Amino acid sequence: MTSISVLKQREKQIYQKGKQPFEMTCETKSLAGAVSQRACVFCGSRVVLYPIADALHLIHGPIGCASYTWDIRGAQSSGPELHRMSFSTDLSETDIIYGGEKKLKKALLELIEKYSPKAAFIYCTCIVGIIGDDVDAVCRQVEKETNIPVIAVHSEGFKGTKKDGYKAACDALFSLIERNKAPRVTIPDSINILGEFNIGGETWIIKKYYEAMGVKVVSVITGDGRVDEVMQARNAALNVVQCSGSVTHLAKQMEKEYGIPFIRVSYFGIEDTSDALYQVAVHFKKTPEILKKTRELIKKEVKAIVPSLETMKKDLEGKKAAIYVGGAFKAFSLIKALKTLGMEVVLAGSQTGTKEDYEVLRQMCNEGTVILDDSNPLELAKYSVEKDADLFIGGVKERPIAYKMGIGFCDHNHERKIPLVGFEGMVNFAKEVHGTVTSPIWDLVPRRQNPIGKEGAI
Amino acid sequence: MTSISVLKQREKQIYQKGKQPFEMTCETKSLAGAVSQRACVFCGSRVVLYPIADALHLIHGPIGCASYTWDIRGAQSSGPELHRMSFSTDLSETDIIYGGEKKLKKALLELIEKYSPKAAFIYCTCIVGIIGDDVDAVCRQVEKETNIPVIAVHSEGFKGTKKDGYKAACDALFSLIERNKAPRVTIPDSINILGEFNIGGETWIIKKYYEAMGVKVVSVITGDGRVDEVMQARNAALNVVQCSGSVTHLAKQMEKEYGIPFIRVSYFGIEDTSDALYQVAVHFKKTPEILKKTRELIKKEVKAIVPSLETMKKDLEGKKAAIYVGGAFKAFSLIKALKTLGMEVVLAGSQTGTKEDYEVLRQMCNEGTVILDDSNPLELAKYSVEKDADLFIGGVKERPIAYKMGIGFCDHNHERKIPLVGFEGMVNFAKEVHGTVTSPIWDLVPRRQNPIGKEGAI
Amino acid sequence: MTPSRPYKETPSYTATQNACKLCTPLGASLVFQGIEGCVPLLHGSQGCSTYMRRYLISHFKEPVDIASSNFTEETAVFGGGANLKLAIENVARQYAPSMIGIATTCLSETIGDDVRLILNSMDNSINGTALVHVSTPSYSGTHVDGFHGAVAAVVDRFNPADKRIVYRPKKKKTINLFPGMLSNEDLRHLKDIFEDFHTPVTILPDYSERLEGPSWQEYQAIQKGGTTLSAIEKMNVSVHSMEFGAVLALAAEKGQATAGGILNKRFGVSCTRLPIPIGVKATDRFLDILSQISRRPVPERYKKEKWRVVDTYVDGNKYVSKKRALIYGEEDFVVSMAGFLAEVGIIPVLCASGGKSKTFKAALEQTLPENLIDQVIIQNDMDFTCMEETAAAMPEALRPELIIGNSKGYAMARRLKIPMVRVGFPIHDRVGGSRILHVGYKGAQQLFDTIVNAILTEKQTESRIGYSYM
Amino acid sequence: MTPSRPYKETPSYTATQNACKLCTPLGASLVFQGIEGCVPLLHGSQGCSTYMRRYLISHFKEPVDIASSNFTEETAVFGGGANLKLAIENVARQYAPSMIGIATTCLSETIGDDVRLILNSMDNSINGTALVHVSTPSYSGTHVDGFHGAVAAVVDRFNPADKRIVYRPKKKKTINLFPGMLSNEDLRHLKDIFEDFHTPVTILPDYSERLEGPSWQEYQAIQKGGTTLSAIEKMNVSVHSMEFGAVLALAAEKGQATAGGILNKRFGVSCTRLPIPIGVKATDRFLDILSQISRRPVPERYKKEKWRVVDTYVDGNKYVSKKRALIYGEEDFVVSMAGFLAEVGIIPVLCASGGKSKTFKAALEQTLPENLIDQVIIQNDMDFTCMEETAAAMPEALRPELIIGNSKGYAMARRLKIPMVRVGFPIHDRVGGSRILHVGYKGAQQLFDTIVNAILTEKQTESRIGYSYM
Repeated sequence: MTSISVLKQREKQIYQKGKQPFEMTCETKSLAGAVSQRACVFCGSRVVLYPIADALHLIHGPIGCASYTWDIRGAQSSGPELHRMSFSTDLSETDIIYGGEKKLKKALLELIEKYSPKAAFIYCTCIVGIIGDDVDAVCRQVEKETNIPVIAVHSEGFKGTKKDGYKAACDALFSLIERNKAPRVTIPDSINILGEFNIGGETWIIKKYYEAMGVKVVSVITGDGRVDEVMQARNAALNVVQCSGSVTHLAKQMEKEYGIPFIRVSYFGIEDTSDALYQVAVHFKKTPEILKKTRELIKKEVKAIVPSLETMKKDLEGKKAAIYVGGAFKAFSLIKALKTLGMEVVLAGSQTGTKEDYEVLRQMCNEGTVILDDSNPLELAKYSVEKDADLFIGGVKERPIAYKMGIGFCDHNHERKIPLVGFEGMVNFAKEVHGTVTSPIWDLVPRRQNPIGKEGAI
Repeated sequence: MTSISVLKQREKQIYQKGKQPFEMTCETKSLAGAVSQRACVFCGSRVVLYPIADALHLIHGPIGCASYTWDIRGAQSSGPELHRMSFSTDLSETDIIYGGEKKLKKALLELIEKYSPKAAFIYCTCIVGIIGDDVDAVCRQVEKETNIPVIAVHSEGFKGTKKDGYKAACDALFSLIERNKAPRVTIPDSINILGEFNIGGETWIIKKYYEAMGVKVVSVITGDGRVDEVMQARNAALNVVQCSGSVTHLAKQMEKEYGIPFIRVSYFGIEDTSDALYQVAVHFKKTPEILKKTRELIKKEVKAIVPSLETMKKDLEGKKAAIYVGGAFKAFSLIKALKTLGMEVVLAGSQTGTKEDYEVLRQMCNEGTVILDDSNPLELAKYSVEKDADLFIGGVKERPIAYKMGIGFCDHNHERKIPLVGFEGMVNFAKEVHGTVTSPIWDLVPRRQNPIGKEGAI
Repeated sequence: MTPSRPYKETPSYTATQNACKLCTPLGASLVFQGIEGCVPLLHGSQGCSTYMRRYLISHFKEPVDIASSNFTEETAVFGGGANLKLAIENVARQYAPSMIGIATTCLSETIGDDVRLILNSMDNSINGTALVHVSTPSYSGTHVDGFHGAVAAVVDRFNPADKRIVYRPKKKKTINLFPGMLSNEDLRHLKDIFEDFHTPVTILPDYSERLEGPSWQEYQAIQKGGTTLSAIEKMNVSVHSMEFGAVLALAAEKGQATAGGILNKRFGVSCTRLPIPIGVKATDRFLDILSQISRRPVPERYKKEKWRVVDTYVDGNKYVSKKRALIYGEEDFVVSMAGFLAEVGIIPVLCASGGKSKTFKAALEQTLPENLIDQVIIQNDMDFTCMEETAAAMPEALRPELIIGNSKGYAMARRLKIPMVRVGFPIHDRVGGSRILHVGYKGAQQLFDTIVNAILTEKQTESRIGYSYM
Repeated sequence: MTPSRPYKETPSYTATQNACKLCTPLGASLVFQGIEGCVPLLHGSQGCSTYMRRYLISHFKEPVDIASSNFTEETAVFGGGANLKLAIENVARQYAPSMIGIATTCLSETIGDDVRLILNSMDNSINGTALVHVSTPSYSGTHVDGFHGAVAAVVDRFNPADKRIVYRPKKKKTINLFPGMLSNEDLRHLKDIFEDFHTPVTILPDYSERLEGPSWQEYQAIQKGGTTLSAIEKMNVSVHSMEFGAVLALAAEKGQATAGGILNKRFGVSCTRLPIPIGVKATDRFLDILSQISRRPVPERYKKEKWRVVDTYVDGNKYVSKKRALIYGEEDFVVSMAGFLAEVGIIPVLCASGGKSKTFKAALEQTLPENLIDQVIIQNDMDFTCMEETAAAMPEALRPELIIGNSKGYAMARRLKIPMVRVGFPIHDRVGGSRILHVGYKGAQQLFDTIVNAILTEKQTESRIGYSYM
């Protein structure tokens, strides 16, 4: 694979454990021309707010941003499905010249009239920042006229990275919560579930666990989300934050404003799920019943899934995996879960990890594992083939890279439709991995054909 | 079309109105080697008995006869669907050598045990006649053991024509009716509907009319048929026989044995349907209410369909049709119905017409119309092209002939799924005809391309 | 994830309930349709030929003429010789065929007509029309036996042992191909493959044009197309024969006379028997052999097709991996289709056929990987009712999730609520049945796409949400 | 049976709700994928390229690399020139491409980057890599405009007016084909057709190999395949150009610069504009012209295909006659598809597109028979929500019974409970979307089979009985 050269400016974002001293560059802008797997600010905001099912999500800009994000996520709703629509002001040449405020207002009023949403989020795209529409002013006017929260999300694509988009979404959420003018009442033994988006119904799995533990869930932000529920979030006793940071900013704000403490957890894999539930139980140790129930729950759930995991492990033992995900936190969980299945991680990387994240990754991985920050198709292909991976875990943009090289693939992104969290999610994950890794199809791919002479690419 | 020569022996079965003196040969065996469109005795029996939905229909012979007749007819049932199964003793080499009686008996007992039918019909196929199984004896034994009517249908394929199959079925039906040992009670103003097989729900349409007229329907033979209902047929005051003869034999037997009079009708087309209903009403003239209701019914129904027929007629006026059907009686109705639509019949033929039938046909048709008895693909193609037909009405075996020559087609056989009887059936018929005749596809077929030089067959 | 041994008991009844097979003469009639200028003639009742015409028409949507000697009661008593002769004369007069293919039915077989003798008495021809007989009593074997029997009978008739080999041109290395019962599209594709290998081929039978021709300007007594008699006569000078069908191969090993076997025995034409080339591996094998015999490299086009389909397998691997399928149909078809399914990761948990060969199981065991065999129920002489009952009785975790076979399984699939992919013969409830491609890389591509999409459709339709991405 | 004038009022909203179109740079990116060794580069935010990659990958199931100049806030303030240069350098270094296709996004267009000037300052190339720019502000036009714009830009760049025509060989009568946005299978089929006419062709763009390649032994920075730059440079010596697209043709008539138009104006290469050859009549027209220009008769193979499909139309005529369909997608696609439907007897009661040309209606009026136009609602600049509301508001007797279009209409079809046939771009919820064949007789055959079978499936599934014969 010597044919693939790594760009000089990117060398510091690639590390192979054991080789050099560890000094990873990260949290930088993507390099121009590097075909990053990253998205933009707008994408970050859209991911976080998307699951709020009774809100209107209006994208203010030309049509592209709306078209490409229409119904692309597996976030489920138990009721309204307004979030699955794709609304856009679809700005045209004249709007660019004369400004889009009027069109935005008219569109908003019409849509609110038609769909009666509980709130409206207006996503500002690149161009809105340039033509200078006062979106906040329009929002204020419409909020006044319609009596529902109308909130601008400042997600102009070029104004930072996806992470800045998370922050913009958190600001919007906090602004929504702030609109709750009722007195705050802290509900005992209660939590908000943060950073959980109900992909394939994952929120429901986690909620079920908490209910079994005797913990009240005040709101989920934003899985199966509802405007009213989000506005109640102020009354929870604890914020339990999943995912490596998309909603951490909100938790921090709520801690600062309302004094609600937060803990960071992951629900992925047996180890992390158990740990998450214990942490919450321990937090509410004044209600000892909770810890007792938590123990029973975990015992029961683990017992239920171990046999099928063990069966699959037999086929998976020693197989090698490559991981490239959005947040590094997810990578940690994946490494542990893959260990549960007897698999080894040979490549780990993320789009948005911090220096500390990569240090943790380094410690978790074996000698020789390649660690990558904000990588691109060429690098991902190069290293997963060099490391002879049997499996690649990533999102839709990584899929064709893995497949082209004849490597099994597991989608661990927002587009998947299968719940992977909690104990039952672990079984689903194992099945997905097992299904692809043990497929006989790999016998046929050029990379696996002996003698290597049999050319594939012709 | 001079390339197609007509077999000398067949010349007397072809007549072109106006050309020769009318002297039609018919009711003969099909000529060996002539690729008749006819079937066999078994086929005739199977058609008549098929719709009895709660009876077991077991075909005694090698597998073919059962395979080819599995679920091929559109006869609907409002309840049980046992008639749609294909049961066969599937005789093998050893059965041929040692006889099939034991296998038949075992099969029967098992099937009756499994499906609890109300009666069983055992169809004898060609080979049964040859190997000499005493099917009647087996039936008697099984009837005794199971206490349901078990009736042999003597339908050995080679022992005559399809008509003989009708007769064998009528014998079986009469034998079933005879098993009703209760005293006969003639129900006033009541009828049996004979020769109506509920294709696409046609029985229900006709029943609805009679009910509206105040006439009681004791049984339908055999549309949406039930064993118990058939056994009640003795109690009707009148037999109303549809179709050119398939169940006439039964009506005659019932007249002879029970003194039930019968009339022959057709429910196809406005004219014939009205006529049929009037005839029945007139028969029950002692209840004048019936005639009154009948008049109202017909008036209402005709009024409802005329506008849409008129609309379609505009497109169909002057188009030419070829008809080749099983029984000539059906051809009569079709000619009238096509006239209603403004169409002209240029070819008419049947598989089983009698001399009288053909005489009627001749009188109904215009000068130049070709009349055919027991025809074959070559003749049908030859004459429908020579007569420049726009439409061919026939069954599944005629379809490819019409289509190959680029002629529209309407299925008027048992395989169709759409009801064509009565007033609403007339609209369906018109739609079918209109749909195919006005299709733009005919612009593309070789026959319709100008200049003719553009060869199609290449 | 190896499930425990599946439920293996299959119900057994005396009667056949919704057969998964047809009678012998149908197969023979189909072969005769694949010979240029040939008219099939069934020696028996009128009904047989009418029913078979109807059955074939419903699949091919084309005229299918099959003549009948049209037995009467007297014929049955006094023998069918006179009727047969009359039928032959009439067919010859009306169609002016190159050949009349005569298949006997159960009726004529049982009354003991000696058709061979009758034909011999006519010198096996009439006014230049060759007469060929195949014995097809419907009480022994199925339509597949009639098919192979007719192919063998035709080859036998036109390549008699005493035939002098007039020429053996070195340059024209013609190959004989006996493809078995494939679709028109399969036959067309095979012809394209041989053309791209620049290798002449005689395919017997080849009904691909005759049973899928153009609309006509003038009516054609016999449709164009089919293997010519002159090509059949030259089969003995071909360099090689290929016979498709894993079950047929085992039968041939056990001594059954096949077309390829006859040519080998009489003229020393070497013969390769291989499974129907469904799937990448089976196609690899077919093209390898073809490449060896023709001494031509596999054309670029097929290499591209191969690696494209492999890439597609990869793209779809997760949709099919470990999915459980029920396959049915002709035995050879089921064996090759099972091989294809196994190749892409689908477990053919129930392989069923109405066929009666004794080698169905052996052929599947040769084809499927060892670790699968344990999870597969193999059953021939099976009807649709037993198939359905067997599938329904399987524990849920082992029950088929996909039904693959001809359209006769629809009622079963509907009741079992399992999505169905239509392949093979017959397809009576859809159009284009004869245009389904099974063989070659392209066939594998289309089968794979169709199967994956059937799974995706089911998933999307059954989902409460109905995502627009998969 | 002529229904009265259908319900013509269509709802109108300010916002677009579930758009039936994509933004301009996507079309340009697709064109660049169809040029050998070319890497597309979007001058704008990182998100644009990532979203479009994702969108294209979901259809093609292949890697689709699109670089980004990755604007920052500073870029937006101080201009994107520096970023663009850096991006070009990095792409050149990492991919060593033959060409970088630069499409501007709304962002760079709005801040007013003069990309032409920047590229001119670089001599429109870097280390032998050609740089080509197309202006694609997403607020004007749709992906189709981006597509045609990119094709024209590429032809313009490599065929400058002052270019000396070095040679004009008489024997090699190359034809230029600008097919528009077709599927991979369409492009493959078109190449086969030209090969069978023994006529060299340069198709621009041709992404059929690049976006449907084999699995790899080694990773390929840029997949193989695509129109070569050397072929594009020689377009000015071709004997003729063909441009597909009825709407494009009308635009060209009104003065829009198209690739064929440029070559005609500058070099006198004659140009035929014709609708996408979907259906028998449109294919007849295409092959007639091809036959005239190449002076070769239509090969036997296509005659056979033609008459086979006509025969199939006949076989299926009653299933489709007077059926009502809703079609949507790119305008040119809808026009040609509507023509095909009308040809087989289906009434395209609602023809919709998100496109914004002013000639959509005119193109349809040219294409559809006069007696149909009255029954057809034609609407461009339409989104899926208005489409659905329009369809739902139609009186039952006039409402669509069939939905034909890309997979984005699924939710609508599901809610309206109308069976849907997936064609065009994108197909995100099935595999093989890029293998759908639309053009040629074979495409007509497959479309017809698919449509008839969709109707039959619906009929069979919805029937209480579920017959196994149709």
